[in-house]
Amino acid sequence: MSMIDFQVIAASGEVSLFPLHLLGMFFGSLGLVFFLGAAVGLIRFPDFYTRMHAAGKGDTLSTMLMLTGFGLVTMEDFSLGSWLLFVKIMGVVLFIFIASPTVSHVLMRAASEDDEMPLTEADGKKSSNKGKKRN
Amino acid sequence: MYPVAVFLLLFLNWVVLSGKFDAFHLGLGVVSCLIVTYLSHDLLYHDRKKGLERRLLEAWSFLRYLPWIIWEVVKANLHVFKLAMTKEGYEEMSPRVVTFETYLKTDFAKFVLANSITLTPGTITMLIRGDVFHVHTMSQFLEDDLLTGAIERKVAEVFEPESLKKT
Amino acid sequence: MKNTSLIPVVLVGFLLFYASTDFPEWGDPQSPASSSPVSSHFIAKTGVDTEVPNMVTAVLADYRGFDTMLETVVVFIAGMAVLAILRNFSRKKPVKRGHEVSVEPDLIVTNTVRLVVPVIQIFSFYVLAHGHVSPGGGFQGGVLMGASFILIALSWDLERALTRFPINRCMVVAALGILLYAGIGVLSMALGGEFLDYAELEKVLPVSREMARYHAMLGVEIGVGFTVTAIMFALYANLSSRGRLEGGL
Amino acid sequence: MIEYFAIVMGAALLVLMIPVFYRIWVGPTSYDRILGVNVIGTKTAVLLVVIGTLYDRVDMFVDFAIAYALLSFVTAIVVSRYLNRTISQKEMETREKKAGT
Amino acid sequence: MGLEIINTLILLLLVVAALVALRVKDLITASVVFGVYSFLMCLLWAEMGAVDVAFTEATVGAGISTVVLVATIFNLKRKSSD
Amino acid sequence: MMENSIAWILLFPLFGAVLSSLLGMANRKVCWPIGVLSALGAFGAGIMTLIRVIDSPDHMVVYLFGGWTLDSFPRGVGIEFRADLLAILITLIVLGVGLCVAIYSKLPVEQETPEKEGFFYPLFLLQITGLAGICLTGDAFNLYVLIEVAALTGYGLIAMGSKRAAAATFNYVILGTIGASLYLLGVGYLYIKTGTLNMVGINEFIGATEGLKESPTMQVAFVLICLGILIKMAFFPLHAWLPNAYCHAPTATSCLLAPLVTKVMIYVMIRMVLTVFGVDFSFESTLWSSVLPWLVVIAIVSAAVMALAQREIKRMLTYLIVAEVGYMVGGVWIYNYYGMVGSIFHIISDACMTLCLFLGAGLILRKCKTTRFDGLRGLFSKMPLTMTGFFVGGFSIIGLPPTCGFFSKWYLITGAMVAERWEYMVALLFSTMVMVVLFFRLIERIHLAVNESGENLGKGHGDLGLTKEQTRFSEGPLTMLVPLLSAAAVVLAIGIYNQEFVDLIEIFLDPFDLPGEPLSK
Repeated sequence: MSMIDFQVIAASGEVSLFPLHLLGMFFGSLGLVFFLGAAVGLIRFPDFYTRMHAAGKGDTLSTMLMLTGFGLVTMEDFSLGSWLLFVKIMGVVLFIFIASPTVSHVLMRAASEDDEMPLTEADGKKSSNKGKKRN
Repeated sequence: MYPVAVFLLLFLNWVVLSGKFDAFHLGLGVVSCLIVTYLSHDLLYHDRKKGLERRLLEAWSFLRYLPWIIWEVVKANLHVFKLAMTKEGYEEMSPRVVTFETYLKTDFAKFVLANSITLTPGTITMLIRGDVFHVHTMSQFLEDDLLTGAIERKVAEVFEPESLKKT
Repeated sequence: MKNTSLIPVVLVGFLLFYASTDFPEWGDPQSPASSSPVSSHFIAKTGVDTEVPNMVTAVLADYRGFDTMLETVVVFIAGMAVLAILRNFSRKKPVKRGHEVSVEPDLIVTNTVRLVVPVIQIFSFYVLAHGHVSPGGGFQGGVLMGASFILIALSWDLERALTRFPINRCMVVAALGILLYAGIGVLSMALGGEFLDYAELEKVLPVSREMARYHAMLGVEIGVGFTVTAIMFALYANLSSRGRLEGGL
Repeated sequence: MIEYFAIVMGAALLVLMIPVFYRIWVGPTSYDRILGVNVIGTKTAVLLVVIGTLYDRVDMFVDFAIAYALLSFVTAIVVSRYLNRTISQKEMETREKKAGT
Repeated sequence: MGLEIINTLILLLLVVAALVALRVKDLITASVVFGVYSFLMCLLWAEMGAVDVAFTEATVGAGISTVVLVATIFNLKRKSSD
Repeated sequence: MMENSIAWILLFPLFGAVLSSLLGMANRKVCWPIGVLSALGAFGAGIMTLIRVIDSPDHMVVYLFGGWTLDSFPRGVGIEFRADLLAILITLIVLGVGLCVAIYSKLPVEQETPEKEGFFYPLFLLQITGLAGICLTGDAFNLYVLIEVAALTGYGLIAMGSKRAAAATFNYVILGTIGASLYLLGVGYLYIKTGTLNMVGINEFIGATEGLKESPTMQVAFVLICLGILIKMAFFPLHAWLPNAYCHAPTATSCLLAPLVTKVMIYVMIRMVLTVFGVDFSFESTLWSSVLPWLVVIAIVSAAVMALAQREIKRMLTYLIVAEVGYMVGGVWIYNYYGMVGSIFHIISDACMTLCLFLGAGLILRKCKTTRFDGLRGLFSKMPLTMTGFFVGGFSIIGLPPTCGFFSKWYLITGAMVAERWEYMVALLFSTMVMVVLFFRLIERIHLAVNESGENLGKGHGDLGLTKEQTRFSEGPLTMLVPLLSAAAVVLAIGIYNQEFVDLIEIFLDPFDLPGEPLSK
């Protein structure tokens, strides 16, 4: 994907939507970066609760960004069909936007009611040490 | 009145999903929307006391609320990214549980508040018991941020403006 | 002893590998499966025979409609069998077991479910109705619909879901689904064709032979959807509460 | 070019799933595993759109993504409900023990 | 070409998912990890162009199978409480 | 009606099942009449089809679902049912047994699974649908679907019994699923290599294509399909699910499943060997055909020995079924004309005599509350008709003329002699001896005054050492007795008219090129 490719594409008549595609790709890559953050957090963080922060948030935004990016990338023209497709993809984004916090909350709640999962700061520190050793 | 609103919303949904505008498919859509409205109209708009104008107003102010929450989501991710990638961020971490009481009354407003808290940086709603929220936070300064009640005010502006006037 | 089960597994795996040495290339147009008259017919003539753009739906619901009817019957049997095994008709009030403490419905979950369930339901209808043009059809739509009721049961409790869709109505709907499917078949038989020969329905529908097949396929898919919806929910309701239809997960 | 982008995205997503799989593999608690599963669930929706882009039939594949987005939280809800129930069973037992002694 | 890369990656992850599902002791976790297997299976179907199968796998794997498994496991717990 | 009679064979029980599940919710009493009526309707349609098959010039009736006729579409576009003589004979056996058991089931169902008629009869009728469909279908994948229908209903019907039945069903579910999956894999491989699912289409393709016989994929497909079917038919080392499942099942269930399921699976094997893969492929180009006859010998001998060890009628009968499966598989795989005739004839006769035995055992269970040997003393004077029916089945299994078991065994032994498979013949004779021992031991218990340890308790002249109450005449109810006696009558009738059946089977076998021509030619 060098500059030459870009020029070829720009010359081949897809010019009208080229900026939109570029924006979509930017969004997609950004989503990938945030997913990287979430994945690293998922490995590095000491206990379940902190991992939940990483996964819950990183997952939501990266998914939203990537889907938005692909929504833009797949816009072929501004016909009704394209718009409907874009709206459908945004619908996916919306549902993930609703569902993801719910999942975070639900898992947090289940874990917090489990006696074996330490909650408070002092316990958390202890468990973080344990977690490090285990990993 | 509410069933009609639900029907219209569902039909909008159908049109977006279907993308076909011939009579046959639209007719199928009407039938399906009628069935779904019959099956589960009581799920949407749980609180039926509010009038139509009020609902429209809510929808409008909710739209204005969305950009803010999306910006918060971005900030939350940057925060997670910092914690995950840098050493300082990792050491800054001090998870704890914070409890506070909300003045929001309706279930839906509480739901929006809880999910907003979950989406904002470093906090996840853990438990709601009545009016009391138990929130898990990642570090000290986020906790302060939460207790000032900025999110709560934002949500109250959308769903319960009268509760703001009282305080 | 635990590892003895590996022996047949490895043996069958070896057989499968041995078989795959002779496979045609992936996507090879010259392979028997691609070049046989049957698949050529499906590819070339589906649109002509049935006016349905999605070949898979045409194959499922029309060319091999008898298979699909029996698959629907299989789903029906699954529900029937689970009910037959678990359903407990004893009048005696069941003893509440230790761990079946009722859990307060979670505010966040219930509100999410309120928002999502109507969308799932309309989406399931969309999937069912557009099986002809895009992937999907009765089974997928039915599963989604069943899942929406299961979601209600999960976020509040089973009783609340059962007031929306009582178990008796479940079984009626399931039976009606099969009756609809087989009924369309018998109707086409009564009009002079073979069983499931939808083209004969042109005599009662104001459309051409091809469109008769198209519409009959929709009817058949609706039948499948009915059965699958009802059975999925009945399965969950019975499995989660050991056939007592109260308490449970 | 869109194709290249989609391939790179898909491959990168799948590669980035490996850390998540690591988390599922080592645990240590079942909550961690469920967390990882949920992440993979949402990413599957994205990957379906990616594959749709590769086949140039996003209109078809987006339906699957919608299905996943709508149903993604079912697993988490059912598991947490199960855990809640069994936790309250534990609580009941300890309470009974206390009452007994 | 591109599809082959994705295909290979999915297959590798599929094997890992199957192994994890076998390795996990806890039944609940095993059934949840089995959900991952189903997600990846759906991707594989979609990638090979079997879209209807992929859709079925998506709806069943995400919506029903885990729920039914967990509901069954919930009732298997009987012995420990009685 | 006439030209659609094949479809009606399946549609009568299907609609009966749906109706009885619908109406059964309102009133449980209507389930039994619906069940009997739809079984009767299916039987009528079966008879009609048999008449059509015999009348048609090539002894074959083909029914194409969905109207995808052969002249305007290629073969295999739709699903077809092919009723040749073998298929329709086995179908009629299935339907006849179904009708018998449907009538018989009224009282046992009320007693053993109370308030569940609304679930029992739908599953029962769908079981008949599945088994009859397996016999008639001409499509390899449709066969799989029908196997699933039959298997799932079977699981449900068996598990409705006691708690131990549910545990036994679990084994059955696991093994049955493995068997069905192996079959499906085999069909998938067949499709890869031949591009069609139609049985005749596959056979034509194999005949027309060079080098397909040596293809590893085809060989593996054949082995997988055979393995799957062998698991489903409870061939000896894979039989573990059968004894527990059948003897803990409710009476009506075991009466329906025990005579039919294994036999229908052997029919499927014959169908695969003769119609799908063809004689050349099955017997000459695989290693399989040289291994299996020896497995058969082991199967027959060990199943017979295990039957000898049982102290309970139902359990003993289940092991006898396993031994009989060995007979029939052996008859197929000795690769001989007589063996094949014997095998097919034995399917028919074994279904009838197993039905007899299980119906009798059900009646005994109802009257004596036990089927253990020591509880049966003096039963003959109490219920002579039942015992007569039971022993007609027993003599047929031993192979005494004029029961049908004698003639089928005769053909099997002739086949073994002609093919010079002495080991198979010895196994057959050994197992016959074992069955003589088994049944005469039973006769001893039931007719004579011998207790469990073999000690004579009577004082001679028909006195059994029992009180008047214990020997008072007390037959079973009519709805149970009539099916049993008619089954016994059928066993005798098939024995007496055996030549007619063999003629039909010979007409069916005529086009296949098996070694050892019939004597009549």
